[in-house]
Amino acid sequence: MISLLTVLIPLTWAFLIPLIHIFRKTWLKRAILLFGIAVFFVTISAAISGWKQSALSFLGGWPAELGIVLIVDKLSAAFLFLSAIGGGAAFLASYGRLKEGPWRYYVIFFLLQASMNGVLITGDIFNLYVFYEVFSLAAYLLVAFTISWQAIEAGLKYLVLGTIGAFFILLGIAYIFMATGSLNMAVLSLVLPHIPNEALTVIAASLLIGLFIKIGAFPVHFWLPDAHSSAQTAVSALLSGVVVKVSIYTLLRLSLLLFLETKPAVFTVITVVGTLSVLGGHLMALRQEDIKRLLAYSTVAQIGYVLIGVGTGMAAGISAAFFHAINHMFMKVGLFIAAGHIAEDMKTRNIYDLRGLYHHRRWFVIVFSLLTAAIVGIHPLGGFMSKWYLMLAATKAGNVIPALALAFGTVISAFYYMRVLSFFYSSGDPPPRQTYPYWNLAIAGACALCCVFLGIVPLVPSLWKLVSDIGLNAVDTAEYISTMLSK
Amino acid sequence: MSALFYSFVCFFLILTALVASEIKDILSAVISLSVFSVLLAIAFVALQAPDVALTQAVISSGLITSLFLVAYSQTQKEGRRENDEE
Amino acid sequence: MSKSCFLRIVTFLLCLALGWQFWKGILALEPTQIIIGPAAHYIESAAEETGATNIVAAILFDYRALDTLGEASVIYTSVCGIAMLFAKSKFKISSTGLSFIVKRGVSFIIPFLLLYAAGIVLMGHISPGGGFQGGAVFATATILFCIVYGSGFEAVMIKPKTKELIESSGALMFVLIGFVGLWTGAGFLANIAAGYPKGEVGRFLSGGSIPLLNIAVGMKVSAGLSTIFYSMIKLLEFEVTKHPGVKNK
Amino acid sequence: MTIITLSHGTAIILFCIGLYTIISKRNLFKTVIGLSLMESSVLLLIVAAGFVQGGRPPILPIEGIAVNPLPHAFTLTAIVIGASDLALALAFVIKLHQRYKTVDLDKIRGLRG
Amino acid sequence: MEILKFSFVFDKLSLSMAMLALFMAISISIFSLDYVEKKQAKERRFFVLSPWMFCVFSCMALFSGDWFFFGVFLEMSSIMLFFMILPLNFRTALYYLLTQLSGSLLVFVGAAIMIAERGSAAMGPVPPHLLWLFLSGLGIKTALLGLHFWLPKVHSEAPTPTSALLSGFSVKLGIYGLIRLASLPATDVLMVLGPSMALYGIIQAISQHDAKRLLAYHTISQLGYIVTAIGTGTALGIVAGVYHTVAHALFKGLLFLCIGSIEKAYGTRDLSLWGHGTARAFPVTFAFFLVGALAISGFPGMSGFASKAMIKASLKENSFYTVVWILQAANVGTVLSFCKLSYYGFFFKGDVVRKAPHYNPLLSYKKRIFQNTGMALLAFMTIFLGICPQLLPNFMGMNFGNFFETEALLSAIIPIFTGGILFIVFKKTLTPGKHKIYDLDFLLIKLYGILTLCPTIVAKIHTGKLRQYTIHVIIAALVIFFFLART
Repeated sequence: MISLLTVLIPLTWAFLIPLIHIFRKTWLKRAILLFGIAVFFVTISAAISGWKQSALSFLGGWPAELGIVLIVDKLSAAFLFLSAIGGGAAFLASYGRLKEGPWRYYVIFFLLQASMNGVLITGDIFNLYVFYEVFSLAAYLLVAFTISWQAIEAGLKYLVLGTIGAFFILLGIAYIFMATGSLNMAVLSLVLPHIPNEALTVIAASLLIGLFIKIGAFPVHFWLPDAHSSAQTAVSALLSGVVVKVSIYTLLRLSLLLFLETKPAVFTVITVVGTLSVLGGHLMALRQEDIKRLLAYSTVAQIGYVLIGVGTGMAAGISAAFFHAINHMFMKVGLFIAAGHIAEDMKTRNIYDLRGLYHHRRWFVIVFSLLTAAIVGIHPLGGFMSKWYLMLAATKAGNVIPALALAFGTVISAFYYMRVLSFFYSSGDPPPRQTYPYWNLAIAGACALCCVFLGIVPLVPSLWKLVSDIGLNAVDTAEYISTMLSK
Repeated sequence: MSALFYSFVCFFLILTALVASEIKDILSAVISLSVFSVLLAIAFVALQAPDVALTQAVISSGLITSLFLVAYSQTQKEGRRENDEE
Repeated sequence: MSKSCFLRIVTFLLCLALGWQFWKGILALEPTQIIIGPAAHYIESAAEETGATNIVAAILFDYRALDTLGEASVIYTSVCGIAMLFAKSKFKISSTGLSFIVKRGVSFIIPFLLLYAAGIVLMGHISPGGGFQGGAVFATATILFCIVYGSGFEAVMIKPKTKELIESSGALMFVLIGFVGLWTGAGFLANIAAGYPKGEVGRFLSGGSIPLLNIAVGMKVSAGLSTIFYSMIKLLEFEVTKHPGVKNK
Repeated sequence: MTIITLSHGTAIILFCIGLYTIISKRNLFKTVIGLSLMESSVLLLIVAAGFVQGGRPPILPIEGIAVNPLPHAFTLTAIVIGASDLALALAFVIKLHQRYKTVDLDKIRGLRG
Repeated sequence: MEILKFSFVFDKLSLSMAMLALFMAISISIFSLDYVEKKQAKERRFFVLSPWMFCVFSCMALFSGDWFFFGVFLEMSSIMLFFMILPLNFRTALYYLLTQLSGSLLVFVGAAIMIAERGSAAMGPVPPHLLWLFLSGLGIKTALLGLHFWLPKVHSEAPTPTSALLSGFSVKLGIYGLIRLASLPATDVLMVLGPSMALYGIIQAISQHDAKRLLAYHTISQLGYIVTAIGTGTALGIVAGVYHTVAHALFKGLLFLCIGSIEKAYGTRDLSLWGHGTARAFPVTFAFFLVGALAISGFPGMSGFASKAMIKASLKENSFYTVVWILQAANVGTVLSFCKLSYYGFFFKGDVVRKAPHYNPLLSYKKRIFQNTGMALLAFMTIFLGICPQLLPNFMGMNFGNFFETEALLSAIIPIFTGGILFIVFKKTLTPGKHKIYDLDFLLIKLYGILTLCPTIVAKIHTGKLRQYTIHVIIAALVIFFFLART
């Protein structure tokens, strides 16, 4: 029951805000803050209840074959936890920046959060598509929220490519429906092995290409750098940290449930695309001068790392992929908020103009360099640990080239991140006026601390058991099917 | 008999789609798009799907075409900076 | 000219190749005559389980009601988004509408159009139709007003604030109807199991919560689509600002 | 059998035309037209998937066998989602025209590299 | 996905190396007490403390029980050195970090594959097919022939205590790894690499006119000695290698400290600007320099002589006579270049009296107690090991009797005499002129040009045109279709 609330509470908030705006305008400021915090706690409690025992809720009382079933097992509980924290951090950053600003921004923000939770917990493939569309539409609008020419252009490109991706996914779902007639994921994973091979190829290919466009993997990532760099600070943090992870969750859930036995070639495709993303993302980031664009290309590369973990198709690979996803979420949310704030404060995004920032924004640069050390993969911080377990999983699955690409990527990322830091620490020109915002620094600092904490997780047996449970639970689809179809 | 009628509908569907994509003037492209939507509604009726036909007729050929025309008029209002070659 | 037409041919061949791949998939799936999957169950037992004769409405508003909730939030997002995009442009009365004869003629048609829209919404669970189609027809009625009578007239009649009110209250109604099912413990958006009166199949007052959901969706869609239309035809005096934080190189 | 395969064939041809329009045309409106063509083709594909030869519409007093009602529900949702996508695309087109004063796609290249 | 368990390995080898690390840290921190003036208190505190941090990390690396933790602490020590080079110039520090990072990452990939195959990456011989990974990884650390491009640039541009520590101990960590690795296929490779390194180092060293760069190339040649010793593969060879490592660390550290303190006084490293009465100006430093020079050329009574004698003995034992002759030739070259360094560096009056840019005589006479004590410690240890050479072999459990018998003495003194005579003959040609010497890193700058080519190629496809992006989507879709249809 609690898992259903994670979708419904933010949805009702989104519908309530216009009414509050019309009748009780003064309550708006406090109401929005209250709503944001309520959504955070509901999602966290759903994640915890789903973690203990996979919670099931049948919509309208109909069993799995007839109606829609929402299921929260360990994998979706983990990603719910990730989206709750990322969403909460982005909400605080945007609330600090906009106060109650344009109230429509918060309507779309809560709709995005509702549909994100919907994607994470739904067990029905068409319902997944519908929530995915709500989620993408809200993302296009949040990108275009600042109504500057870059934001609108990035929004248009994101919309056209995202819609083409959505059509490919819809075609895949149409073919699945034609072949099997039913839409519940558990029923599908039982029925799918018996359909002819060409149909399975078409289904796998169209779903894969659609999801790769949505995730922003290398060959089809072109919208991601524009969208993440020209969006507002909190929105780009939300996009890079959380929105990308939910698309990766969809790819993970679909490929595990539908294609684990029937078409293992899907996982080699994911690994190849992951390696391409790592190399492409890092090479492109080398040439960037705009700091937010550099971080966006670094997101493309980190997506590549997670895809390499997913591409192994084994329990070790998936838990390593999740561990890297949550690491990357903390790093990217912190980095984008810090970089976005510095860019807005200094009225420029070019690295060369941000020279000598250390002398008058000392704490920001310290937090930024701590996060950079984490994302490059210096030992005691989380980034290194997740990269090590990704390397372990990739070599165990036998693909050595991705492991080498991982190592090569780390060196290149060390190069361009250190270049950015060299500009920060060099002797610079006199500082413009100093607006000392405590909330952005607080959020970025909190993310940096989480990175340090995540570095210790593999050393603590009980915490590490949590992470490796995710992989084990995700891979044995039989348990998922039995819980879904049991009642 | 209905198969013959349906093949006519499909042929005209493809024809109007090609016209909508190839024609130079935007206004006539939008008009052919709305004709395309109406034909699609007819095809849905032939496929025994009255609900879908009604929705398609009202939303795609009704509202979306009007939004197209609104957008087209907005871009025409200030005149164009330089002629948009095809 | 040859280079661009060469490029065109190449791209057309690429699209055809993609189409060929999808066509191979279809050839592999020979369509069976009997209906497989849950649809067979829907056709036999839709009447006694939901009380609605229109099975598509039964599926939309009872068996897979969360899809419709998702769909309603899609419209809600795009309406709210477009209103946000055009929020800063001011609304100026521009056109004076069409000639006198058209105005008189349309004023004669409008009541029938509204009646027709109400019919589609209310009879959604019996005959083909439903919240979405009815709401859209109602929105076309408002657009007809604007074209025929000039944008000034219509704006005076229904202020944007009331449209927002109708839209969000329709959406809230949808969710509240769903909560009743949750409250009675029969799962969110439950119909007959949550105690809604099934009534006599085929009659006007039948189908449990489906007519209520139809009305809610009808309100939401009509208000939403007319808001989209009205925010788009605003006069765009407002020049797009530069990105607040970016030095335009 | 012919109606289903015929409509599937038309749907795929329409999908190719839609994609071709998006790629080859420079005008932004043609891109949006291409998007709506692709959307309509997917609708046709789904509805035709549920068609049963000699079936009747799924309104309960059915004489004879009924057509599969499930794709009709999906198509309804898909139409509404496609419509809101197109509405948003058109809104972006208007806003972009305000800034770039042109709807030629190759001139809208502010963000690259 | 087992949890990270830290396992220790204590044996003679790692204990002796740890003692060496401790001793080096003591002497260098004492030296740097005086190296940095009193007024830069913060920098002085940093330079005194950082050798200890480096010593802690390298001891952890020496005692770690499996390749993963060895790589981790290797990386931590190179990051520590990165921070030590940072105050002088950032580019060299970044250059050093990137090379060492790629080295340790290759070790990580090797360890990951080893864990995938054998279940555990225990420290010790490595499966043969992984050898190329481990050798190249450790090769970057120990500047093996092909991978030595970074050593001269970094050692010459680092501040004096850092370069002493760098060539003193950080290279030895790689040697320790090679010793652990010494199984059959590896030793043949090392046997080929060793002598060629020795010769190449000497050829480059003779033609240098920059003092520190000359010493850096000598490090490469001495490493050649050690690698040859390990290459024999016998127990005697390994003990000889360890002995020469300890000796080399001591006298090379001493040489770097002397040259560094003179360079600090003169402000330049160019030999042509040195030499008018430096010996009289820095009597104590010159004395320590003499001790180091004699040790490196293997003068009997110094530690260099004892270790080289052991190496020659171990080579003769396995009848590698040609290798002995190559090492003798390299020894001649060493003597030659050190005569050049001492003559032109300390005594040469030269017809044109060229003043160093900012030579302040005041500094030479100031009493520098700590600097001298640091150098004295190293000099005392070199002489002590030279006088009673049995100390280290007995500790390592190998009693090697004939250190001072005539045959070994003769084979040590002949190269010294030949070197001296050769220097007197070729004195004119060896004057440190302005000619340019080509080395591998000149090749690197060309390579860097090619490396920056591929980001520009990748950037070409980001044209910003939406139509191009859609074409890429379709091509990617077709490729995925063909790939999935094939399997």
